[in-house]
Amino acid sequence: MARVVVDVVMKPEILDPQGQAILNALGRLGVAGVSSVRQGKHFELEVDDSVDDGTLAHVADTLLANPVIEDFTIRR
Amino acid sequence: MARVVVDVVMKPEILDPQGQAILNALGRLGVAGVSSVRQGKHFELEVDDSVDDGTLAHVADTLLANPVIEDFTIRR
Amino acid sequence: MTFPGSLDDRDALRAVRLAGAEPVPLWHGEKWLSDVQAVVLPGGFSYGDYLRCGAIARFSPAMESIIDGANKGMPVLGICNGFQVLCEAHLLPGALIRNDHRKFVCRDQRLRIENVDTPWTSLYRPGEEILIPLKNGEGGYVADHRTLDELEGEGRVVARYLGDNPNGSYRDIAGISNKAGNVVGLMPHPEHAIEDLTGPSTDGLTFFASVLTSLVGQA
Amino acid sequence: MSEYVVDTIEAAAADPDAEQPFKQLGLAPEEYQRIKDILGRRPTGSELAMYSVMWSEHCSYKSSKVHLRQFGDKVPAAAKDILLVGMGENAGVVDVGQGLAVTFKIESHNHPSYVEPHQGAATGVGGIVRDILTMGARPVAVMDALRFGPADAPDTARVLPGVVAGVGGYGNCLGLPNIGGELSFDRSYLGNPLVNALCVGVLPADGIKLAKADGPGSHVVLFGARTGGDGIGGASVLASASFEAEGERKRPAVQVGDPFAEKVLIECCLEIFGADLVTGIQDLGAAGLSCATTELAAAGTGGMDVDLDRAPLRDETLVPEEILMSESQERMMAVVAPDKLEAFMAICAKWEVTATVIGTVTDTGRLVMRWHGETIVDVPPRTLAHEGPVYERPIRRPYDQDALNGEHGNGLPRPKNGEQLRATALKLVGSPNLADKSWVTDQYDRYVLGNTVLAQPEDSGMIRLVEAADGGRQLGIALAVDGNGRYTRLDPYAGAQLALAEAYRNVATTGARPLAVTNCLNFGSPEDPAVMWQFAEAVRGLADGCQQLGIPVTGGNVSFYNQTGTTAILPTPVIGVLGVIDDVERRTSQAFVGDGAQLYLLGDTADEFGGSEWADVAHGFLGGRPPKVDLAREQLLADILINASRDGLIDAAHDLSDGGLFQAVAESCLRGDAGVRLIVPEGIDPFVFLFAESAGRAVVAVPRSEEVRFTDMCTARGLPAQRIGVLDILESAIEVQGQFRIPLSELRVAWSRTLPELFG
Ligand SMILES: Nc1ncnc2c1ncn2[C@@H]1O[C@H](COP(=O)(O)OP(=O)(O)O)[C@@H](O)[C@H]1O
Ligand SMILES: [Mg+2]
Repeated sequence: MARVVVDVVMKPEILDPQGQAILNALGRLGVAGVSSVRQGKHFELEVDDSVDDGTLAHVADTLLANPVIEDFTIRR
Repeated sequence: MARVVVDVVMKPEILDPQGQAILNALGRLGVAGVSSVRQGKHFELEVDDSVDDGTLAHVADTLLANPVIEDFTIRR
Repeated sequence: MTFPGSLDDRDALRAVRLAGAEPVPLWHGEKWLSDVQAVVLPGGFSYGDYLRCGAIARFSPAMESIIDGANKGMPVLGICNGFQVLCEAHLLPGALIRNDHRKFVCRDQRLRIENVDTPWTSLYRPGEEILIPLKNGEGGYVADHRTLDELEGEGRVVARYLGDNPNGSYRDIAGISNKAGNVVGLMPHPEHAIEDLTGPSTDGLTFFASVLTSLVGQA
Repeated sequence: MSEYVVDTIEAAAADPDAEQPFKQLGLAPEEYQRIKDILGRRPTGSELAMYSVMWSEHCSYKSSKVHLRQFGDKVPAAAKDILLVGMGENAGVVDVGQGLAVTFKIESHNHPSYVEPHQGAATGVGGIVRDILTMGARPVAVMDALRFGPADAPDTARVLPGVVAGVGGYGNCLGLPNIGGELSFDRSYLGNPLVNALCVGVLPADGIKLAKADGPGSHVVLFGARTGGDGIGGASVLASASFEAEGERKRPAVQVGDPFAEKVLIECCLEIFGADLVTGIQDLGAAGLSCATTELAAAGTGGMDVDLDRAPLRDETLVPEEILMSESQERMMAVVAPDKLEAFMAICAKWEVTATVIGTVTDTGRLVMRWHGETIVDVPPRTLAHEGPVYERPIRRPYDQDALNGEHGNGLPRPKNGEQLRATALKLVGSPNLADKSWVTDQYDRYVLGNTVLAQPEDSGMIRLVEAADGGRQLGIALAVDGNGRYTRLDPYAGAQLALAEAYRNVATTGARPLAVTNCLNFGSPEDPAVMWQFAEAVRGLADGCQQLGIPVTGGNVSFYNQTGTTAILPTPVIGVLGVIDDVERRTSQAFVGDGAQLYLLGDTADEFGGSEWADVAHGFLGGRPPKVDLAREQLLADILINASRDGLIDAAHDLSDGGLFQAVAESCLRGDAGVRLIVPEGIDPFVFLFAESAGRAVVAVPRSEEVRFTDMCTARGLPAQRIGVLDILESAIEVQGQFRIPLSELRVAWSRTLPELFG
């Protein structure tokens, strides 16, 4: 049994309204020095050792991320 | 300039309907061996070196996460 | 077609009925076999819109039949959540993301119908302006520039928002079609503009009347 | 670290004097003693948990019960025929004809919404929708009455957007149109916002479901979401009493709603009801399993055996005390006859709803629960569900009440000329309480289900119940919710009646006949005699008012302890009125349309500014007396409005309330995008004419062709109707002759920019 983390982020060319809103809020809060914020998704899966990397990639590629607009990384 | 990653996850005792829905979907897709899924948020910030850890923690605690229901981790 | 969490399914049935066709309720769990001639994927929050809108519904058994039918030319209309499902299923290009103002928005929206060559829009006049409800939280249409150029170049933008862009959709896109034109996705809700009593207009009925006419014409 | 040891009946007998944390659980020493007397021994930990939640203020209504009885005692004779289910069940049910019944109720979720606005409000909507579903009804619409601190307070910027997103997020995801509500601001709600949610549902008149466990041998089925450690703040003392220093046992501070789970639960239940598969059903809300099991058992054959360890858990570390107190959302409990269980389970499987048989109905008169074979609960269920403590709390008129009423504010400077009146008009329409609410309501789906005939900003929300083709009559219902904390502070008896009158008037204005009432009573601490006086007066006012108007109270909810420190909120009864309309095609909108239509002001206008918007906005002043209540006049006005609607005598109607005539005319003009020319009638001060808040009034637009018929009707019935102007589509302005003129474009900006500027 292991914990697998999948992080999904919008492709850089797609506008990220949520990240943009956070960036604006930082300005209002008076926090200086942050030049960009992107918001993505973070998944934590409890996975049996029998599940191989191929299966995980498949899950990330078809379900957890939408490859049309998103990229993902898997950490095992 | 450095990339800082903040991951925000629901506290373990709080219901995570999205994670649950994904887990059920995995079952229907015939993916075996995943026993739990939790969905959180993933932030990537471009941060000036002048921004210290205290500031980052403050940002995470007040803006990126809702500390009533979520925990966060910061990776610099 | 009803997925768990579909909401405007009854309204789609009503719209089909008022257009004079016979509505048939379909259930996501069944690879549908009945001989329907066109399908509406309704609005709503299938699977709660969890993960991404439409991301889970697109794996429903019935979607296999839909994809199959769509590839063979059957008219398919995805409204709102249905549009999201069609994008997730790659029957339509691009994706729909959270509104740029990050709030759900429900309002009466003016649109321009730009493509009247689809079975769903054939009875509109080219460039006709209509008023129908819009209600969504994740209605921002996005795609890469190449795709957008292609959509515009091939005349596949079915409808565009007029006035303020309500959700940040690229190039004010409200609806698109596939290459063949039989599959159409639309963010606003024509099925809620079919009666004076309940809608802002009856402009939406033409979508359903169009498809009926197209099908009758074929037969 | 000591192991948790489950407390059993045997253990309770063996160790009768064990100390128990009843105080931490909120039980008074006398209450604890009464439990011992009932059981003839000390309660087990599980029993103590159950009594503590069932005898809490929230579940037992121990401070309010003696007052609420009036609603039942004063049910108007005429209303008895339509009242299919009265107070006491999950929600009241009224007969609306054509074989249909309607159930509706309003409930508060104030405290959770302050802690976590989004989830607090969301679960508030979820809870009230389950109440309606439980009656056997399909929920068809929701409404929300919201109150916050000052609009420009920093904490309001935290709470309001979250609450609105929560109400919208949950309701939209359930596919329930939001057809109206309230939004207002006052300093007293800063540390204690009010989030009251209403749901209305429709069912066949012979399809009512009740919360009773009938028929020994029937199965008790728990279905829906799994049970987690939600909302069990209190129970943790029970668990920790034996857990000592274990730090691992984290329990959620707030509950997260799962609207998708609720949506499938609704569809699943409706399919089950349609197939007639349950004998009784109960939703799990406050007090969760404790409440559901005891109420079902108490109302039915009388007994129930439950194997608590069969309840599906989200968190396996939960102990029985916690399972019994858990308030996890999206759960239901059904009583199912043995021969129907298979069909029941099949429908649950279709909707992927987890369903588990956890017990059986018995005729022993005892509710018995086991945990891994050991008996942990053995109680007479009625003693929890119906025979809780009842208090006659001390009542005292607030010491400052006379002073408050005496400071009538007649000396406050008033606008004196056209220019000053114009400035006042613009300032009022843009004040947060009167400004355009679309920033809020645009986040709510009002179209879904395709039966919304009227929604915000109309005076009432209206839903079509029966679709008819080709001009057939389409039966519908209308609903409005209203409350006014300032009026109620000045005079709680009158304030409650004014809220009732306003909701009643709002329903009639759209053409529907008022039929029944629900209410949510938001007050401070019942232990404060001054608050208790406000409460008692408000209840008496409401009960008397309903009796006089001939419409029964069918249900509601009491929310006490709304205070910041020891300072209570303004006493805020929120009243919902349900009306019925034979044909929704005949409805009346507030939008001014129809060029040349004559404007009539119905009712009497007096120099009444106590508790008014003007006094608040212009002077921050609260004092004097609220507007006079005349319920006979309200009835007459309602009659005229309903008849005029039905007979097509009017093009538009809008009731007058906060902000007075100018506000109503402004809203109707902006809605219809039409200008008007107003004439201040002889003998009335223009300021009073434009801004007084006298009750029992409405403004109507009468087409010239119907003018004689309409005025004849008013004259014959004795309702004052004064011609005050004319609709002028080309003008695109409100012109008050001899005083001022405001172009609609300027008015629209002043009215609509306030909330977006505040909340983004
Ligand atoms: N929180 C809310 N949710 C839904 N509708 C609302 C809300 N607040 C106000 N509204 C709607 O906005 C309109 C104006 O509200 P209000 O001025 O309080 O009406 P009235 O004075 O007729 O009671 C009404 O249609 C009301 O239902
Ligand atoms: Mg009104």
